[in-house]
Amino acid sequence: MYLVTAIIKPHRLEDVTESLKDLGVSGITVSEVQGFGRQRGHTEVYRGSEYRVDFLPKVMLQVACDDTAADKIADTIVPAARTGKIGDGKVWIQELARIVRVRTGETGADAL
Amino acid sequence: MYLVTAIIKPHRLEDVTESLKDLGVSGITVSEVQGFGRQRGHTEVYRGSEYRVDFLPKVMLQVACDDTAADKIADTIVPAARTGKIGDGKVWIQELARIVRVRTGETGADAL
Amino acid sequence: MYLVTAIIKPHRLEDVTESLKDLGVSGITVSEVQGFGRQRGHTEVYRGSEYRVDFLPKVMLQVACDDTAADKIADTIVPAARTGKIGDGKVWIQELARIVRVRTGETGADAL
Amino acid sequence: VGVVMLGMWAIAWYFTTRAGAAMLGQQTPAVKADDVVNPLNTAWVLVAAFLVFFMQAGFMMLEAGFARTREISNIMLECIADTCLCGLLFWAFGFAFMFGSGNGWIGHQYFFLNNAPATYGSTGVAFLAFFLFQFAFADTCSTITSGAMVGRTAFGGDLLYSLGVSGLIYPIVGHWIWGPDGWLATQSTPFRDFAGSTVVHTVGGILALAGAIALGPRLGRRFKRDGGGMPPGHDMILASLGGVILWFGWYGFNPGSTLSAMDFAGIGRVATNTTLAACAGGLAAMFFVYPRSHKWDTGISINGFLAGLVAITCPCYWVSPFGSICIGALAGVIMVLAVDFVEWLRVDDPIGAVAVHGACGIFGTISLGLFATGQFGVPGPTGADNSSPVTGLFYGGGAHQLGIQVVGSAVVTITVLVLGLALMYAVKAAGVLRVSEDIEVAGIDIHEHGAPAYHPEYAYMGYSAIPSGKPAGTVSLPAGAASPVGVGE
Amino acid sequence: VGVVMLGMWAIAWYFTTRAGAAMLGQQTPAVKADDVVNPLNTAWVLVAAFLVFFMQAGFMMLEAGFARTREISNIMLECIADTCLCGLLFWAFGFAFMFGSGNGWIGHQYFFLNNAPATYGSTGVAFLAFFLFQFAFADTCSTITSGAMVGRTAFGGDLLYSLGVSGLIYPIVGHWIWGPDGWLATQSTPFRDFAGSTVVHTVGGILALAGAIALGPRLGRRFKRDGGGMPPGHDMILASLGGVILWFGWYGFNPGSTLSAMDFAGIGRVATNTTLAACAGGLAAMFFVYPRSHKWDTGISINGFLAGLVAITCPCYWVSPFGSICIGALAGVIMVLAVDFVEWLRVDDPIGAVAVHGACGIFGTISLGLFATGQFGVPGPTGADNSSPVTGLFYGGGAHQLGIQVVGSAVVTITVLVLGLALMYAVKAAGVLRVSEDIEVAGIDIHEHGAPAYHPEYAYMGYSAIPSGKPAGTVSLPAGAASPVGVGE
Amino acid sequence: VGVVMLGMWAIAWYFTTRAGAAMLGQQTPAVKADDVVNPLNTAWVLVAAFLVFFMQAGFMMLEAGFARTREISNIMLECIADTCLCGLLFWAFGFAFMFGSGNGWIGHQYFFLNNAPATYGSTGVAFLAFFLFQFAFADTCSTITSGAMVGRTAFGGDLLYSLGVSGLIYPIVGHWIWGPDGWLATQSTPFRDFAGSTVVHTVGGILALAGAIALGPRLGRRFKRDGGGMPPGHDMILASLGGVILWFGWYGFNPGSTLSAMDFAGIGRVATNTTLAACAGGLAAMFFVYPRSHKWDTGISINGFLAGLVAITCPCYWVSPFGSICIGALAGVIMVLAVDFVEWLRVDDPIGAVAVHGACGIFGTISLGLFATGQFGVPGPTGADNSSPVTGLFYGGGAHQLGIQVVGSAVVTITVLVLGLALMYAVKAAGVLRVSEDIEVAGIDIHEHGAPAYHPEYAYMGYSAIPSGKPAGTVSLPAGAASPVGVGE
Ligand SMILES: Nc1ncnc2c1ncn2[C@@H]1O[C@H](COP(=O)(O)OP(=O)(O)O)[C@@H](O)[C@H]1O
Ligand SMILES: Nc1ncnc2c1ncn2[C@@H]1O[C@H](COP(=O)(O)OP(=O)(O)O)[C@@H](O)[C@H]1O
Ligand SMILES: Nc1ncnc2c1ncn2[C@@H]1O[C@H](COP(=O)(O)OP(=O)(O)O)[C@@H](O)[C@H]1O
Repeated sequence: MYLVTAIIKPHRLEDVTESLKDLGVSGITVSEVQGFGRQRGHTEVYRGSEYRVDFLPKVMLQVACDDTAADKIADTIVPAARTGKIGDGKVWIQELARIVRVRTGETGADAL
Repeated sequence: MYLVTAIIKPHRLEDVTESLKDLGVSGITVSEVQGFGRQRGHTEVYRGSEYRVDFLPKVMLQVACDDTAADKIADTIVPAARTGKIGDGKVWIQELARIVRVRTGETGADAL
Repeated sequence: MYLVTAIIKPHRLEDVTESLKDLGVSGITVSEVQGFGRQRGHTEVYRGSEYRVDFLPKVMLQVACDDTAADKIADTIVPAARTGKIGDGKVWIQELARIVRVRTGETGADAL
Repeated sequence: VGVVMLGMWAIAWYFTTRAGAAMLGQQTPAVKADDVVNPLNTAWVLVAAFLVFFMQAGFMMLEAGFARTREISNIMLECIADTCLCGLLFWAFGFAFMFGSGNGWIGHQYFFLNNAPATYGSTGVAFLAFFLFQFAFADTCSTITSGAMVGRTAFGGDLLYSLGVSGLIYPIVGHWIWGPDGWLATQSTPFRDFAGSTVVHTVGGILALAGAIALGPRLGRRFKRDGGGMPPGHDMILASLGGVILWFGWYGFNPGSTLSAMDFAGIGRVATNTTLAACAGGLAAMFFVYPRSHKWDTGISINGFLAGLVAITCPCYWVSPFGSICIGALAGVIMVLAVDFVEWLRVDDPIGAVAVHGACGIFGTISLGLFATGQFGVPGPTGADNSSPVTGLFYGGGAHQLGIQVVGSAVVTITVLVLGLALMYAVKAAGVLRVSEDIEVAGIDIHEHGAPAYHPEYAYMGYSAIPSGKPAGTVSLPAGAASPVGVGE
Repeated sequence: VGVVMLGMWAIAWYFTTRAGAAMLGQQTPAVKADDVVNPLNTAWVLVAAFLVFFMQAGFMMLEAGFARTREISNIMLECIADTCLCGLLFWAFGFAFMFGSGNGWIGHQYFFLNNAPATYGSTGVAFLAFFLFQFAFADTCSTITSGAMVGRTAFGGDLLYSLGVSGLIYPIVGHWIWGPDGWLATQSTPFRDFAGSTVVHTVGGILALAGAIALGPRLGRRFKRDGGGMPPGHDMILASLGGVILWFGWYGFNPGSTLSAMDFAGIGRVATNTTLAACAGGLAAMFFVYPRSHKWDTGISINGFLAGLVAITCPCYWVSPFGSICIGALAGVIMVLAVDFVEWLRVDDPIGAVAVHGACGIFGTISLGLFATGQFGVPGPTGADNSSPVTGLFYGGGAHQLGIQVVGSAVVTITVLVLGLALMYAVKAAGVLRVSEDIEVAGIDIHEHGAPAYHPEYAYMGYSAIPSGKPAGTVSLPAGAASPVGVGE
Repeated sequence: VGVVMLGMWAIAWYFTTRAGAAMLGQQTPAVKADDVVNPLNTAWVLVAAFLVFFMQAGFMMLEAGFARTREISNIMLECIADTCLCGLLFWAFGFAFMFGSGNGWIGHQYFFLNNAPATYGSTGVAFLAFFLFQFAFADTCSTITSGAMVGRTAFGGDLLYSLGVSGLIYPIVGHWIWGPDGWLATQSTPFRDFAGSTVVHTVGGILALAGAIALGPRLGRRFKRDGGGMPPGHDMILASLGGVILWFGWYGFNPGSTLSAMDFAGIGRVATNTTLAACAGGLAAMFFVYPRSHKWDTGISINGFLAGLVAITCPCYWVSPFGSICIGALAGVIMVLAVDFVEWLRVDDPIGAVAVHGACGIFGTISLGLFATGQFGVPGPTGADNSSPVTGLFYGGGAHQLGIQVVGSAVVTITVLVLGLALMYAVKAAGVLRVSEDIEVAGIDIHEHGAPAYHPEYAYMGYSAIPSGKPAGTVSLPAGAASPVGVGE
């Protein structure tokens, strides 16, 4: 089992989830994160003075899947999330030792 | 060392943490996430028009533990988080290469 | 490839990111989490009655890096995040099976 | 000739009177001073009515701030719908029951505002201005009621019991005290409630108690006795804003109740007494709870000045500034004790309506019998009439006034509690009073109103927390000093 | 004898003068009742002006609540800057165009408030008090316009079109109806708009429509026909607060428009009619949409009572409380249908300005021709003049008034739509009307104003969600019962 | 003779018609016009007092919006507790020091409001109405002071210094200018401060400066010179709401300061001048900072119109609308420069109180000496007394008024700075002025008040951010166009 994690630009989420649904992904967990990277932050203005914002809002997706699907999922996310501009984010894959569905206690592929 | 991650319904968190404390778990990290899965989202109404909400609020728990405890922790979370209704969530386990306690620099099991 | 995850006190974030930048880390993903651990929560007061708060605000950093850098990153975070008081948090390291840069599709070390 | 001259002197003298002066050298049709009295008083009453109406915004913000995120869109619409409903009910029959003449128990005049005269009674205030002022009062009462029922009342049930509250209980009980022939108003020593500590606040607070009892506590609410406590309000800024708006609105509530700006000493006195009681109440509550937790409790201080305002509402015309301070301070303490008592009763009152409006309404009503200075009588369209002043126990007036205040307050409290419980349990029996547990867990806003109150776009907020969460560190602090301890981390 | 008589005449004459009256038994220089009329009316108009000004806060909160997080700092500054701009424009020439005499189409007097008399026209109201009152109205109109243009209008473009709205369109069209010699005001049966259903609301709502058309929808906004819908407002508490503040401010808008507190029956009637129409509008909208989704819709109920307020603004002086309820209820329904229509047109109106102010402004204007009772004429500085009352169709007045109301409303609506589109497309042609797509995606607040409106410090908030998100569980519930279903999870 | 008599009878008959009718047939005891003057003026002053009181809500929202999440419950309670404290202090001796007669330096009459006459001085305003109006002013001053001390002042310290501010410094300095025998008021050319640019705003702003100096900056606050800047306020909606509420309240502050509605030209003029100065100030500040960052700065625009309001507060009665616009515009620019200066001084003033109230209070006071038109004297209970008008330099009045304005403002500024520093350092010496670093890191709300201001239940919010964060994509945009750039991502 694998866990695919993607950090993407917030406004790409809808396209990414659509394409994952099309791929037949059964579930996704999303969270709001802030990212710092090559895409530097920006300057904001408040009451006449400026301040730097290092972190930019990103969205993190986590998708658990079985061994075969991981690469397919990553390869689906990447184009869907891409804008071609710096700051598009990352996708990484980790191995899972075990997965369980809370409702039923099913494990492994059945848990997905 | 292992990391147990659980996605559960928000209102089950209190029971889950209670039972983990009973199990003697020394620490938990929790975050607010949104989930999409078999439990479809719902329709909301705003000024007379409806809109779909795909993502439902969930809570993610992360518990780092030593090799022996991982399964016990998962098996404790699952029943505590269960409502039997669709959307109860998942629990998965990952291996950790290393863990350190910031305060002391202790590593491995001592870091927990 | 490895993923270094750190749970730290919110007000240490700036120092930690500074020192990671100095180390040449190219990117960091941060999220707001709540922690429960040896550092017990505290009691709050509302309209004359008290209530317990088990969870305390923490910040979670995630840094993907290549095999050689993982320990260096962890060893940089730990002192920067340390206050010496209980509740300083944890740092753990996981192996990554694969990493991709969304913008370019580069993988492995090039994706960082 | 002498006679003639005398006559002419008479005439000359006659024309030097104001009537003569009045009619000379004026372009527009001459206006008599009397013609200005009713407009001035009507304008005063209308401005006051507007301020009382604005208290709705205060209640909405206060209740929203003291409630949890899941139940606040519900509060918004309950207050709005209750206001709208109350307007139509008061127009149809509420006003008739309360202010129409009939018998000591109920009025039956002016249904649908029919056959309304130009001005109400002897007030000289335009009838519809007086109506608006009284509508705003009625609305306040129905809003207070909903305050203790936050978070678990089905919206349909809210509409249903509001019919009973705004349409029947409030106007009928109100008639006893403010009606032209109300039985409490027509006692030899009349029961006095200047601006409604009893009529509005006791009634509202006791109905709130009845509602909270009939409903039971919110799901998951555990009480002090059971090692729990009030779940924290979700936004103290809203609560504070609401509290201050209410204080502002009270300047319509109390000074407007003279129904006369001509009694200009009266409106000044009432406004100042109202203010000083609020000040004393806020400080009293704040200092009284401090020793418990050694915290300066924002929420209780808000309810503290509200307690002072509720208490002074009845006696504000008849007491001195010093008396007002005493009354306000006592109210602040009584409110805190009442909160403890309600908690001990295992009654879930999310905003403290029972303690603030119920308990302090009763105390305020009684306090008149103690603190009335014996200098002031009743306001009138052209000025105060102090011929029969009201005197309290502490000012040598004996126990007459005190007695009737106690009796009146007790009668109203008991009657309203009985009627309220009957009403609420009737609605409960109809099965529409409370939402199901599933709905409560899901959040009443989502289920009853179709969406949560808040839809933040996190991706479009600034995360100032993180940079500015850091102490100055290297720049302005010794490195070690940067390490914090305790609660916040 | 003659001498004597002469002497006496002299005396008689002397005493009949003001001085004579003065020296008789009065300490302060004697005041004639007439001297009190203008102060009273001026004070009334000023208090009303303050309330109308405060409506800005209402619009700001309503619009912010109904908008998305990314576009609200923009709303704040647009309302503030429009207010400031409107003040200077109205001072320079807006007031001159609207209230100076000139011809039927435009006024040209009082530029820069030059040569202003002590009081305006025959109102007896201090000139600058009248100016302030009218400035507040003008400001309202320009704010309504911006309501439908939220979220994509460049700030520079906003300033530009506001020049045209506050400086030209509003005052010129207003002159036709409220100007001393406006052509619509001087018809044999004059077109009547008591407080501005047409002058302020129709004009504002139609300009909003023109703006929304010229702009096109916000990025990503899909319409009902396309399987989309209005993106949810980010904060219903703000929206509700804004709505109630607007209702409160309306008590300046309508009752103040008598320009006279001496007409005390009139101000009372107007205030009550205003209230009842709002009540009916709120309930009508709420119940009318309920069957659609079986939800009690907070947002639509707010727009419902606002619809009632807009509609009653024109007829409030001439109709009965019952008539007001009918008008309000109809407006509540019309507003909902208008929202559907605007949505069907694929016009993106984030706050519903077109439906609330445009559609209900038109309906309200026409409703006068139906519901005017034939009892009331016009207010005057010293009281009402009911010599030539206004009568509507339903009260046997035939179609005269109705006719002119329809004609006037139609003429204004069409003219303003044409002028509005011309103005907005001109600004668009200048390339400054709308921000770029990149900016919209980035969030207009960040790009135009340099920062998001919110900078929460999450690390310093309480996470009450989690503990209190749990049902009572073991304590007060059977274990099974704790499991929720459906929406909330 | 008979003829003569006949003639006279005829005359008598003539006069008895209208006049006779006029004075006959009045049910209520006839009222003299003079009897209406005091009620009208008292009602006016009370309405103004209510509006000034409501400014508290404005300050609370403004300060909360400009502050960080961790320190806002503290702001709420500080404003509430200061208000309550101020009420009791002003009742006990503040009012006596300020408005009792005594000597040029301090009053000693009316302690505890003892021996108060029916009306204050020659104003004809009910004594307690005047008291309330002045209490509201005092309260404003103490709130301004706390504005610059946000985020690090211990609550106990706040209570302590507030005793000195509301109880001593404000009333004593105020006595010099507004006291019946104040030395600045009794100069041959009296120092004039119509509504308190000096008495309230300069005093408040300078005390705020003293407090901020004594406290030092908030932990982690770095200044422009050190490559830092003001940490962003956490909620611009609250800040904007607060700003508009303040503007609204200013309509009590300035027009109410005539203490007379009989001077109806005066109240109209003051209200309009107040408005135009605010408009000019807002625009001036907005355009003045635009070139710096090419952003339309919401926060600075709010402080801009507040700067205009502060500046016009002193001269509002004596200047023309055009003069008001000039004064407001200059104030808007001065405020921005003052902000830069305070930042350069490394003084941490989270809401800009020093710049807005201090600097613009001084400027406004002086501006009277420049812009007074020489048409207007002083308001009086029965109307304006323009016998000795005030004329400024630009209107040929020479430098007399300018001189005394400069002297008065300088004396007050220096005195208050000295007293303020003494007071604040005394509290600091007592070790209760500032909280510890640990507490600041933990958040002052949690530590001083026991809980954070916000307890959102995230699980019960709608996550609209994510779906609506997306551009229309395929539906209404060329695929490529969907890609955003720059800031927002
Ligand atoms: N080494 C990393 N570890 C964790 N997250 C990273 C890392 N590098 C980048 N990120 C995340 O990816 C986002 C985009 O990365 P960035 O370098 O800015 O652009 P790009 O990926 O296009 O080169 C960052 O905002 C951050 O959230
Ligand atoms: N494949 C997955 N990867 C990551 N998270 C998942 C996955 N499937 C489900 N989830 C998470 O678990 C939650 C519940 O899953 P769902 O399929 O709705 O119900 P159930 O687990 O009872 O079948 C989802 O809301 C989502 O947060
Ligand atoms: N076993 C664990 N698994 C996951 N997170 C943990 C674990 N133990 C601690 N944490 C996180 O680290 C934070 C600090 O841990 P705590 O035990 O309170 O202090 P310390 O690490 O100094 O002993 C906790 O708030 C929690 O967020």
